[in-house]
Amino acid sequence: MSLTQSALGALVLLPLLVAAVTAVLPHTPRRTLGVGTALVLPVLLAPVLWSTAVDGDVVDLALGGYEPPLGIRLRADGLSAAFLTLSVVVGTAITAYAAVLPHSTGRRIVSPPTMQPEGPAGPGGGAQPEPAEQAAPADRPGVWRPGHPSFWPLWLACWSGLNAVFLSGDLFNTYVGLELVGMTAVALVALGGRSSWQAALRYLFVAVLGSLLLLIGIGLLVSITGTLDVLQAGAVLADAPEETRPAAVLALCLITVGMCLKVALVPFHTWLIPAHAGAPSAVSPLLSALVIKAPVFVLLRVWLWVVPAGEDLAVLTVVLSVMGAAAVVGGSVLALRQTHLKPLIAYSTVAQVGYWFLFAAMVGGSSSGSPEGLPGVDITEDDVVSSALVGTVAMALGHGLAKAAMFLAAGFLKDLYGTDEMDRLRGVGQHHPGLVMAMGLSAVGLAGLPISLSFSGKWMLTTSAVAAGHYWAVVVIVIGTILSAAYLVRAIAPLLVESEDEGTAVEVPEWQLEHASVLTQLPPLVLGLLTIVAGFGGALLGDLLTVGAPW
Amino acid sequence: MLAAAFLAPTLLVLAMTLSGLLPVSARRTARKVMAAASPIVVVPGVITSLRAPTTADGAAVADGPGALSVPWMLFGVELAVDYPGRALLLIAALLYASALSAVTWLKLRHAEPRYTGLSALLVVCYMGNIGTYLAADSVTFYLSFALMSFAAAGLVVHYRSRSAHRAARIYLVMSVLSEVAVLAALLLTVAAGGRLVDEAPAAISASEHTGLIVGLLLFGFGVKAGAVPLHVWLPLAHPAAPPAASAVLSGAMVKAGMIGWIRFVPTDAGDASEVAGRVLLTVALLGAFAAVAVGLLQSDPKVLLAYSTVSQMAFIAAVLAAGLILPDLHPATTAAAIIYAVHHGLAKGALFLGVPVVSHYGHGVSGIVVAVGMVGAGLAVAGAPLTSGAFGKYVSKEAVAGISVLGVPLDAVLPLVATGSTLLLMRFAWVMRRAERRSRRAPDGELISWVAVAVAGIAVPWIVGLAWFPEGGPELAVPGWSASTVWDAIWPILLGLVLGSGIWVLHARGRLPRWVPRADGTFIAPGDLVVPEETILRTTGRRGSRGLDVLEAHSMAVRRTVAHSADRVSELISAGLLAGERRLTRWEASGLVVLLALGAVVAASVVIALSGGGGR
Amino acid sequence: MVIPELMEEVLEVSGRFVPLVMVLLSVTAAVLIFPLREQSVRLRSTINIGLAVIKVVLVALLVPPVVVEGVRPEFSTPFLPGLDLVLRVDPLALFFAGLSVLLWLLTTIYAVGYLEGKTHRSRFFGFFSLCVTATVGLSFSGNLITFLLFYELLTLVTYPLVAHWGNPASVRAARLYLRYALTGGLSVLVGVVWLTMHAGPVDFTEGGAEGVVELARQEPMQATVIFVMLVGGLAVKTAIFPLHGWLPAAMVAPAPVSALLHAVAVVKAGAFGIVRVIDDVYGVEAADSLGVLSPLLVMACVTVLFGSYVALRQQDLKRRLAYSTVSQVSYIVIGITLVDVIATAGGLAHLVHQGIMKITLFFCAGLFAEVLHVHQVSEMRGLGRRMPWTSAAFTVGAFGMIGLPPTAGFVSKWQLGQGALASEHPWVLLVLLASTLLNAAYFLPVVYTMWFHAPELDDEDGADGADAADGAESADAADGADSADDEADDEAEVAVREPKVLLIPTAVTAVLVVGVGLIASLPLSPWETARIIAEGVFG
Amino acid sequence: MTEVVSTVQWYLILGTVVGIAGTVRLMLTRDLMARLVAMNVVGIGSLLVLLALGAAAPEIDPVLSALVITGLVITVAFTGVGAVLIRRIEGIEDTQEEAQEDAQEDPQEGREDEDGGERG
Repeated sequence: MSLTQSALGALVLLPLLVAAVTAVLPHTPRRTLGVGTALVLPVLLAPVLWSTAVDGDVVDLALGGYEPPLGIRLRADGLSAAFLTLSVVVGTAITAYAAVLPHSTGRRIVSPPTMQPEGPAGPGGGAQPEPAEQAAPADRPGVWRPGHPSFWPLWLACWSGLNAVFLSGDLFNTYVGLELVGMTAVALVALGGRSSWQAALRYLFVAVLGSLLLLIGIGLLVSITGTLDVLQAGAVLADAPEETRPAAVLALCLITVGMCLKVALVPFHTWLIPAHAGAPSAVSPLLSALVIKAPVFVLLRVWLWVVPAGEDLAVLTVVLSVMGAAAVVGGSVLALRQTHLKPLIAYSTVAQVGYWFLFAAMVGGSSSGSPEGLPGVDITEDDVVSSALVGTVAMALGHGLAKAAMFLAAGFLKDLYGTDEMDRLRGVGQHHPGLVMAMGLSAVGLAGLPISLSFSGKWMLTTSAVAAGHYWAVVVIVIGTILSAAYLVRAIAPLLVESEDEGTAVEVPEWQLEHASVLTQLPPLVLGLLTIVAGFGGALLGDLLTVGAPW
Repeated sequence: MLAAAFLAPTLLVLAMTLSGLLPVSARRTARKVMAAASPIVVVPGVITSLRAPTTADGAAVADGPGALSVPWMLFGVELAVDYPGRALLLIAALLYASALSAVTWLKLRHAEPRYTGLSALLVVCYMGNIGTYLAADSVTFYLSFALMSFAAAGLVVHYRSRSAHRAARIYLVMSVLSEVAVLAALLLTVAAGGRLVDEAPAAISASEHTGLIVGLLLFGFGVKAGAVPLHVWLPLAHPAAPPAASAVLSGAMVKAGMIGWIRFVPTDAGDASEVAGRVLLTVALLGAFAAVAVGLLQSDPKVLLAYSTVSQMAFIAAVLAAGLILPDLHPATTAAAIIYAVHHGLAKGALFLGVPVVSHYGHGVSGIVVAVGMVGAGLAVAGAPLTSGAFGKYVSKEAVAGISVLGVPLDAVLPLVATGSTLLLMRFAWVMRRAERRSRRAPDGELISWVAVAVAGIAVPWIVGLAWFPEGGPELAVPGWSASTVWDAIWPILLGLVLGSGIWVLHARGRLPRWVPRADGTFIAPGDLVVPEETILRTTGRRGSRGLDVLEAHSMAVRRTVAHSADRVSELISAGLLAGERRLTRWEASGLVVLLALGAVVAASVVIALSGGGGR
Repeated sequence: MVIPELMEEVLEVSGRFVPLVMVLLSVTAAVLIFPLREQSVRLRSTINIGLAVIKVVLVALLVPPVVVEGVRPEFSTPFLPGLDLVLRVDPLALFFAGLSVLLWLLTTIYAVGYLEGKTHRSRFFGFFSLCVTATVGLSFSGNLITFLLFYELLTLVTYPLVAHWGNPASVRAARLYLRYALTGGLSVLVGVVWLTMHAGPVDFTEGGAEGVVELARQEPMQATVIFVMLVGGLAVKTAIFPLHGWLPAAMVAPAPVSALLHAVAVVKAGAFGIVRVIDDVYGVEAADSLGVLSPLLVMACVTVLFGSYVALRQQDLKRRLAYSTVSQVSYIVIGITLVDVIATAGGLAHLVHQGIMKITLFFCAGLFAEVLHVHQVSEMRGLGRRMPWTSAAFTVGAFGMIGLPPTAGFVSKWQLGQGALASEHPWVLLVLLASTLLNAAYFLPVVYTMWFHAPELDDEDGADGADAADGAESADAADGADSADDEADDEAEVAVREPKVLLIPTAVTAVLVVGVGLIASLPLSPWETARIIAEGVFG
Repeated sequence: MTEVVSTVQWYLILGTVVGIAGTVRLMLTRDLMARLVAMNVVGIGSLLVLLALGAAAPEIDPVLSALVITGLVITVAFTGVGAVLIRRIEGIEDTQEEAQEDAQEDPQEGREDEDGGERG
């Protein structure tokens, strides 16, 4: 087992292990361990990224030495490496944020009669005085406090699950990883206190249904191919006899519907808004940036690696891409109508999800209007799909970075001012230039304006749409871009404008402003900058995705 | 030296400007000193004029001190001192020097308000003015023309009075129109290959748009030269300016229009030239007499002089027009126009400068000198024998022989202009005689400059006409001493005197018919045509702008409606979406959607399974 | 001659990094400035001005090798699969970059003074630097995609500048600006994608990129549609009628921002883009054969007249200037679309000339507003006496706008006229003349009021107290202050202190307005350079 | 494809029907507890399908059995989380006292266990 391989294993196992350990530790060490993990993971990522991106090798590891079909198999090809990088980068940033600002991790009830069972220095307690305590009469036994220690084990387990999904070489692993992610995500949402429980439960039901659909789909595939390994299954299906095709298509359909549920594609998106908007400040970014990327990853894997393309998928691709288009437009319009910051950002996620499903149209093949054969054009089917893949992945990654920054910033404001109603937050941006800057940068990324990773993604997607003759996709992208710019401006501009009516302005105690130190603004700012800087990595990403590509 | 002629004034103006950086007291001293020194800037110009050689046919000598080429400036600045340029340069230098000294060499309490600024403006005008005379390429000509025109607005508005503002406004409007016409004409000319002034007429006549260009030139320069009916600014602007400035306005600046005609309007363009000549001749003759009629009804001496200028410039225009109608006459008419311009410039300058001189020195011993000078200048303008005016008129009359208007030979009509001038000047003398005399003061720049111009008016035209006249040029007729020549010069004046005396006698006895308008400037206000024009313009302007307001209001309303309905539509769409979303948010609704999707998947796979024939 | 030789060697060794360095310099400024504290004025100004000076020097050093010897330093790096980011220095690039860096230096100095004691200066100057980054990047862009990137970047970084004051009006204006600019940008984006599909990465090539010319020949319909998308999008920034709505609204921005929006950054970026598209992407011949230039020409002419007409009806000084910009920038488009060497050169020269003139006017407007709170034209009575230097600069700028010799405006207007006459559309001359008249109609009264009317002062009694300065004088750069006279005491009372930091850049640009016109025929003057570029375009 | 097939098909159909019935109930009821139960029904239905699929092959597929077991575990874990959440939500709707009691017993520990179980 080479160094790279062990790193691969450690990327999945280390967070899991730490999660288990933190579960039994008191609160302060949980934070320390979490930060430690976050520091180690990038180091582990480096060799993996090196061998995929630089050497162009697919890193393979059979855990415990068992070979397929039964063994647990980790494999890092280009796609994995790309998503893994996102997971590690965003994960690290959010960990840092949660560590610096413990009260962003949720809300918990403590009982005043037994005065602070965990001590005032607990991760939730922080160092700030708690005026709520005075306000709460003694006869009310339960008091809500910001900060929730369970964040750490849950998040680390979630992280492990994410890495497992991104690295898994077989479908079983994928399923387990996805479940781990779903389970912890539901629990993380529930950390947000009373108001978030309903949302968490709703999320739970949808997640379970999606998982079961995935499970049946995987079962079907296994029964056809006899293997769980992604590559093997793909190879078998490619040569499979004609009569197994309907089963494979059914499996694909089931998995797709299941994943669409989990990824909240319109019209299955209604669970996402309360869940993402109601989750604690440190959790929303995780959900939006990482958790919904896992099902996307699974979809890409299954569509491109496992089930070979065919004419019989045409209807499905059309339906998916139409839903994608509807998501882009509808989500954006709904985002425009929001009055609160976090729901607006959640709707923006709904809209962004739509872009990733435009990809389906490109997989579905070219329309008659494709410009093949025109002067200077030499495009093959593979080119269309590969550039669409690059585009989609770039958009997904770009969204991950930008949305994490956006949600961090929004959550920060909500924690600090006690509301995320945009009218009441007028002018507060003046106190937090770094934060507004981060929001601005990530807005560029979300709207897909140059220079940002999403822009590169949109470019590639548009290119392949034009190449495939799907001009309508271009229209959708353009409309989506305009609308997203519109709602993002609506979200950010008020922060910079002094309130016209003094009465509505929110007041913030001095100590809280001091508490909002530069350090807390750093993670969103870094993520925002990365959104922009990553825009120059389009070509790199393109190269990376050819590693282990199915063509 | 030619370069110095332009550099000296530039440097002076720059220095005056930059003195603004000094502290207040130092600035005042510096500006006073510089203003006092300002007449000196014309010295290089005078030297150039005196020393620049011309070729046998009056052109500038290339590579000589009379030619200058600055290739890096604008599109290549070319200057050349040819015969017309040389002559006009000299009178311009003299007039400006006099005007400057009249403004600055005074005791402080006698000086104009803001006289340093006035002197700076005069210097700028001087640069532009001599630029129009000496420019050898079209762009430089336009540059100088514009520079002079716009700087002169400052002279006109100098007193800041209500009438000065009105005069300046009208002057600016007319100037801008003239600038644009000249710009258009010159653009077309240069496009046709006439970048150099020498080549311009040929280029114009070879161009496709000859008629258009000539029309634009006539209009553009006509404004400046005070050609009827474009003269309206002149009777307002010249009186409004300080007397010294009026002297250069009337003496030198209006000649810029004339030199424009001379330089650019082609004579060999066939019909175009002839038509242009006829038009010019018609308006010139009309102007020459109409200006007298209107002028006689004025009571302000400077307005009188201004109308006299209009009349005199019309005379020159008529001479030039003759050259256009009969190209053979052209060299002679041009020469005649130059000589006449030189004479008129100095004589009129002396008269304008004389207006304050009369009021300041017009009594006692100095009063005699003043009276002699003024009468001399007046006689010169009228063209009495022995004066430069007689020379100019004679030369012109000779040059236009062969042209007839409505069957009357032109050389028979032109002398009548002198009659008109005589009448105008008699009226001027009458007005001046009754003008208020202020307390006498010691001789200063005002008096000196007036004397200088008056003396120059006697000598210079002869130098220009005789000593400098190019040998290879047209034959120049010098008035001899034959009785007929003298009589030719005298009868128009006598006629004028008789008429004028008659009117005066009638007036003095109160026998003037009632229908005859009284000469108090009320029957026809100074600027004549401009009064109704202003009214019309103001009315149409008001109506037009009201109409435009309405139009704008309507277009705004349309825009608002469109925007409003667009808002409504988008509002409807998004509200619809929002309502749908709200419905979908209910668990059952979203569940139904999921069920439908799943049902579709199952149904589809059943269909596929059946049609594919395969079973599980 | 040591320096050019040295420069040549440097170019040989590190040639490809020169454009990159130019772009990075401004980014560095932004990165350094953003985190600075509000109070560290001196450090911030030093960074700003220091880097701006370095850039001016660099551009100046680049001129001889690039324009005269034909060196083309180039830097490229992969951006997307099959697409490179290319930065290349060619004469046109240098032309525009020269304008940007020079005016930026001046605007920065002006802004330092203007914003003294106001809030959020680090943010302001940070975005300011990013803005120049975008402009410099824009000018050095070697292909369409690079251009597009910087073009959009420019949109984004100007937004915070327009919204700088943070009051509702400015935020509304900024949003309007963003709406216009982004929509336009998207149109360009789609056009670029489409074109890239057909013709591969489109390198800017004199005479048109190969693939595009080929496309225009074989698929004129598509090529036309793409052209319309590209130019339509660029026309938004260029404020061509009817896409000009954002420009007057954006006047609420701080004066230095207005100045640079109108003179260099936004409006000019659009115009520069149109030049690139017509001359270096399609090539004049191909574009002409598509028949797209004449409609564009007509649009530009309509804009010229419309802008002037609306300007005439404005009473607010800045709004009047804004509409004047609408009108003047279309001169550039007219020049380009006339399909004639002289006209193209005239249009290109106007790119620089208009920039210098308009920035002067906006500097002055800013000074008036800042010092005396004068915003309306009617309030400008007697300003010549109260703020002689500013008024003089304003006068020079206004005369430039009207196109009086020997200002820069005359040079370009004259050549445009010549070009129009040489082209197939001589009627454009009429438009130019009409515009001259209109320009005179809305600038001369302002100038006149400034100089020849008495200032409205509460304690002023005399009606003839006005200052005798030659408002009508166009010959001398910073003239007009020759006013001292017997009433100098009076003047000392009336005159107000004009802040030096604001005045110096204004004076410099005013001097440039005349200087650039006077030296039009000197080698490497804007006009001569424009001529060289135009000759390159027409082969 | 002999008589075994029919049995397997029966199971398949049974699983599908159970699953669909569960889904319909899950998706259309507002009662949280009912929903939780329906969720389990769906789980059982899908596991039935998987088992049937496993049985369809000539020899029993161990992989599918493993899938079934995992699925079972996961469903149980989710049910636990769901139950806790439902209890809390209903607790809010009930009296104040109950809600406080719920909160005081530090429910996190329970949830951690479920997570741990899932991992196992």
